[in-house]
Amino acid sequence: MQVNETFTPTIVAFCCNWCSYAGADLSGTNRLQYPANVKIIRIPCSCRLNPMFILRAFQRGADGVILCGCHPGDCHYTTGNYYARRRMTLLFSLLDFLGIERERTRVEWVSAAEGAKFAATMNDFTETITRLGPNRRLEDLRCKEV
Amino acid sequence: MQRSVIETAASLLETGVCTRVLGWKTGEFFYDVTPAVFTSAEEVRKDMVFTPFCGANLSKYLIAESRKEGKIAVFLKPCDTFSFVQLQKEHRICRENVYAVGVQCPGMSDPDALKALGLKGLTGCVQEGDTLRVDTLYGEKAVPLADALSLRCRGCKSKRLHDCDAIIGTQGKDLQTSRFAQVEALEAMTAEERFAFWRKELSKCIRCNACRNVCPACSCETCVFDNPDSGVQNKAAASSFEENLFHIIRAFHVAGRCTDCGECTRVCPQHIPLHLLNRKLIKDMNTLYGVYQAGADFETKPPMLAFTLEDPEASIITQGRNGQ
Amino acid sequence: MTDWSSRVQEISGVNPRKCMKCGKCTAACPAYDQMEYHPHQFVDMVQTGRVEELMASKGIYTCLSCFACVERCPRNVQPSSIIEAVRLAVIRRQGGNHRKPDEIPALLNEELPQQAITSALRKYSKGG
Amino acid sequence: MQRIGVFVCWCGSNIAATVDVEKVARVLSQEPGVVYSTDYQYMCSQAGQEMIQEAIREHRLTGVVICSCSPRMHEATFRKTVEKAGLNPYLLEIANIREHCSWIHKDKLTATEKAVILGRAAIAKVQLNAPLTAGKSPVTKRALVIGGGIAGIQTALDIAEAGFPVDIVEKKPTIGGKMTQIDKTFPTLDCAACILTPKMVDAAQNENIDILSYAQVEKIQGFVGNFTVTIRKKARYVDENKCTGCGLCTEKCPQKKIPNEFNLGLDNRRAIYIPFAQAVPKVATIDPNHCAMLQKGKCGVCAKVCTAGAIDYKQQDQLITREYGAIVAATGFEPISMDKFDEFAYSQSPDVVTSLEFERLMNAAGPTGGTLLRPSDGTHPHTLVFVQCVGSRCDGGEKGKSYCSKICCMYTAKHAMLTREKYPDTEVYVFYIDVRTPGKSFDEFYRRAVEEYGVHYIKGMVGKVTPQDGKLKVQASDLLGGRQLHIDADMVILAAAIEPDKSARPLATMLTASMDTNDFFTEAHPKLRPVESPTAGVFLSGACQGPKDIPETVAQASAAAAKVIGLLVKDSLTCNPCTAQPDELMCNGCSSCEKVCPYGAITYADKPFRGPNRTTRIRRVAQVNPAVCQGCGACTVACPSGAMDLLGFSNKQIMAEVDAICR
Repeated sequence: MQVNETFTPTIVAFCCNWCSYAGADLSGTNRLQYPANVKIIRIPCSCRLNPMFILRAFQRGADGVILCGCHPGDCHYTTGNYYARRRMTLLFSLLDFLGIERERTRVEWVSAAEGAKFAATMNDFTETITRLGPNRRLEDLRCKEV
Repeated sequence: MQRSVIETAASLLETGVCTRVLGWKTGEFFYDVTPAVFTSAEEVRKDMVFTPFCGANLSKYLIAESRKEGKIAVFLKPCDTFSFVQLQKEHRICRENVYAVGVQCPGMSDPDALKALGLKGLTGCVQEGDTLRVDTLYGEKAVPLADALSLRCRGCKSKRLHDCDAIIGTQGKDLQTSRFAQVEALEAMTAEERFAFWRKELSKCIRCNACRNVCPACSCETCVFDNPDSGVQNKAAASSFEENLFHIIRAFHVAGRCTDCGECTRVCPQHIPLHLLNRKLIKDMNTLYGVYQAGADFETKPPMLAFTLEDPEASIITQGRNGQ
Repeated sequence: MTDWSSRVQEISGVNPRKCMKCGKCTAACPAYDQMEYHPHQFVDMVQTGRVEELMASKGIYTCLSCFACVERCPRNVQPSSIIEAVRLAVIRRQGGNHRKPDEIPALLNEELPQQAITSALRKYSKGG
Repeated sequence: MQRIGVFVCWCGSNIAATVDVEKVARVLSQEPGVVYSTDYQYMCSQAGQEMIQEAIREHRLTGVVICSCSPRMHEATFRKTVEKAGLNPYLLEIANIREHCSWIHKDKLTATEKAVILGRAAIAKVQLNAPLTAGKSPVTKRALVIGGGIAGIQTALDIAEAGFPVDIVEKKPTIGGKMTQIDKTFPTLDCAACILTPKMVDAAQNENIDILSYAQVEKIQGFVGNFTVTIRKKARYVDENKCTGCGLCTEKCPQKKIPNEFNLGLDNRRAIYIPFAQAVPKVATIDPNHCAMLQKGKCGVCAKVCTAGAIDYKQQDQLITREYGAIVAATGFEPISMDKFDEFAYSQSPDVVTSLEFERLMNAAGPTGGTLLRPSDGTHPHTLVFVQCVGSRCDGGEKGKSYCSKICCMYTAKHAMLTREKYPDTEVYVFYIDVRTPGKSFDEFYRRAVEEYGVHYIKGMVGKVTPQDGKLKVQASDLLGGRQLHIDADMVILAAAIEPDKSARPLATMLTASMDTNDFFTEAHPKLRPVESPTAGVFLSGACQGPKDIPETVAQASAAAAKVIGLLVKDSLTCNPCTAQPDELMCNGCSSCEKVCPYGAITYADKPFRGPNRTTRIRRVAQVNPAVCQGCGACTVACPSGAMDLLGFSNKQIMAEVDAICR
């Protein structure tokens, strides 16, 4: 994997409206910095995240996708994040099975009070993705071998 | 077996138990068996077969057939009955319109396996116990059944017939098999090796949709890939990415509903081992959320529609292995 | 010119700004009477940059490294780590260790906390 | 063709200092469908809102994108704005370029670039927005208050006074809470019982209030306006309707050595007991763990002496299910355990007590009848040392709490003052880190303790307490005096930090209400909605939301009641229109969505559809009840055919955002 010095990854963060989006707001309110590569998409609940959205992001050029939701037990809709947890576990496992770098996808539980955790998570995730370099494998998976 | 299947079918029609029979008939070649609906005993006696090549899982056709007028009789092998139950669980089959006949199965053969054994010019074939008597242009050859079995039958999970109105042969039991062996072998590889494996396999895909069309779990009224409103419609892949998307999403959509019948791999004209994707998910669900077999009963909640408070976090898939 | 205040913070890994000046460290200190400056003052002096005074004080060698202040501190400031860092700073300024590395193993007791060992070595061999 | 207007807010310098707002407006004006794009200092101001409305009319806008602060802040404001200009409020999208951009980035170029991308995503989404209309759901005109302390009582009284029925669920045998255990109240020094017990009686006599004491909430279902709650009323083995509260049984019961919770174990009670004289309801309760009859089947003394025939050893727990429109959490607080503070010798000497124990030792109805005596030997103490901030303001969390418990400074001043007043022969020391007395007449109160009552306030902390020869050797620091103090004390009183009651966490889970890391309930907005939980229909009263003294608790309790009344007077509520919607033509009828719906909003119907060749097919299809659906979207992903979609967050909308961000 070539590491490009000037590589700035595109990262999509799906945040549930009630905890993690508010957590992201809090990290803004507290002026906690994280890289501008991270763009947040607001979804009502982590269980709204269709695996299709993640693949779509990769398809359109994202290098990393992270899902943030309420901590288990704290879901605004009671059970949403439990379903999200199972779905993401299996999706990530399947991607891993296909040989796609598993660090490109992540789930993190961030509460509305955890602005600092949100910023730290995004810093760490961006660092990981930058180290991994551009996402090519999903695209390359279909290419004929030379 | 062949005779009793055909006689049962004919008598079901003659006695008026059903008005149609869903079974198999041969196509161009004797080993090219295809599903068929018969409406009279004459038709049944003329065309219906039950040979070592009746791999086709007939349960999916019941979604449409069971909604038609009159009762339909269907012949199901043990693995097909799992799909039959699973589809009922999803309210897809009108059970009252179906007369299900379970047929015990010694394992279905694969013409490619015979060819691989060096047999050429196949003209016919009869199974006798553990042996397959194959007629060829060059004379009759005896082959051990085990060597002729199709890939999926070598890892048969169960000989149990579920939810049948009648049974031909004897009721069987669940089997202990090593059907996850190949999944485990892949898991043991490095990410690069897995990537190379799948790149080799998936690059063969011609996107004929055979896997989707034969799959009993892929029985949506309209597939998301055919639906212009879904935002992901792609009847023909516009980019190399979309092939991956298709197989990943397909595996994900059938997760927890796939009975591991193996039809996807059987029908793939490019011989891509697609069932491995499904088996990987089945194996993960079994280890992470407790053993679950889709279609084994009517009550258990599928793992994708359930949860426990103690489920492992998604990071579990990266645990226990060194970061690479 | 070395900024000893930030050096001490760096060596000790302690942020003296966490201190809320409750004085519990000083209240818990068994060597209070022998000290010119007291635990809460160490922290304050490092924070306000009066480290030279502290380095010149004999009091830093009176600290027993008993960790009572560390144990009791509600803010996890670790005054004794600061003291140890000041002692270390003194040694670094003098530009040399006072014992040769091969002399050390024989003096070690496995039960002792690491800091107690190193601080003892520095305290009792400060003459070189 | 869409006609989209883009409005970029400066938010004064909050956005404009780090984002080139003019450039953002200029670049976004080139996006497909955008016909108008501008920037302005404060979009949320009257002038800004009027500007948006004018642009909607003038440019016949079909969609509006506002690049400003978080939608959690002003989405509702701007929805009203566009609605007034005749645009459907759901044809609005907000790009969060403040919290998610200008406030976290320092480089103007980077921040501007990101703001443009966020704006593009919002434009891409608004292209696909559809006008939505909110439905209505009815409101059950009854409130539930969980917790019967002063907070719960006040909330219940206010709601009841407004004419709505309200139930109080209290886990203890009597309502009253912590305030019943307090002797005097600061800064007026009036007796707590004198002001609390009349309120308890009011609550008991109010015909709109139903007190369910010795009861706990087991299950909560439903949503704002329509909660269904199951309450377990524990068996107290005494018929509440028959018991007259005469107390004869509590005198005759042979089981005498049971630590009395009300006096914090400083004295004993019987197995059948009434917590205190003014308990409401004033009925006896049998402690099943200590009653000989219930444990071994032998005794029955209470039944024999009870002239009312109220004792019922066969009583069972009772499950009550009721419907409510609103729920108020008023679960209160507990002092933290002193187990981890060995340095103060709490577990080694009975003369080291917590402040709440000290309240009981000073109280006329307490174990010593109001005379201050040492618990160890019953002698009169001469030297008392008060330690503040025990377990409060701790870093690291494991040993104590990171927050200030707020009430300790004042009650410690009160204790010191009362001690000196009653016993002028005592020496009273208070060790403090800071004395915090913001509040009406609070600092004056503290100064009086120092100036008029001669309490020794020492800036410093106690480091060690050692029991020795009947005394407590206190080693402490005097930071201003520059010395270490050694005091031979008779008693040490610890101002223990307070923490939320243990029942709050499971309750929050049942309510799906969020909590902070300390298990205090989170308010919907820290400044503007301090008595509401983010979960609609759930309100917060008292110390369950954060440390509070009595006047603050009562103020918040009444505020919560006002909010509840505001909800209950409505006949129906406007529902969230962002609900799940099935495409019946694609629905398989497989029940996957039904299985994951947490609200039971999905049912199935057999409906006729047109089949091939003019035939009719009956198909089983999903139906969503929009009044019940809360719009989480779990069903949309469970649906294999993609027939289920979420209005306002549709598959296509989210993917359009993804595309815009990744392009």
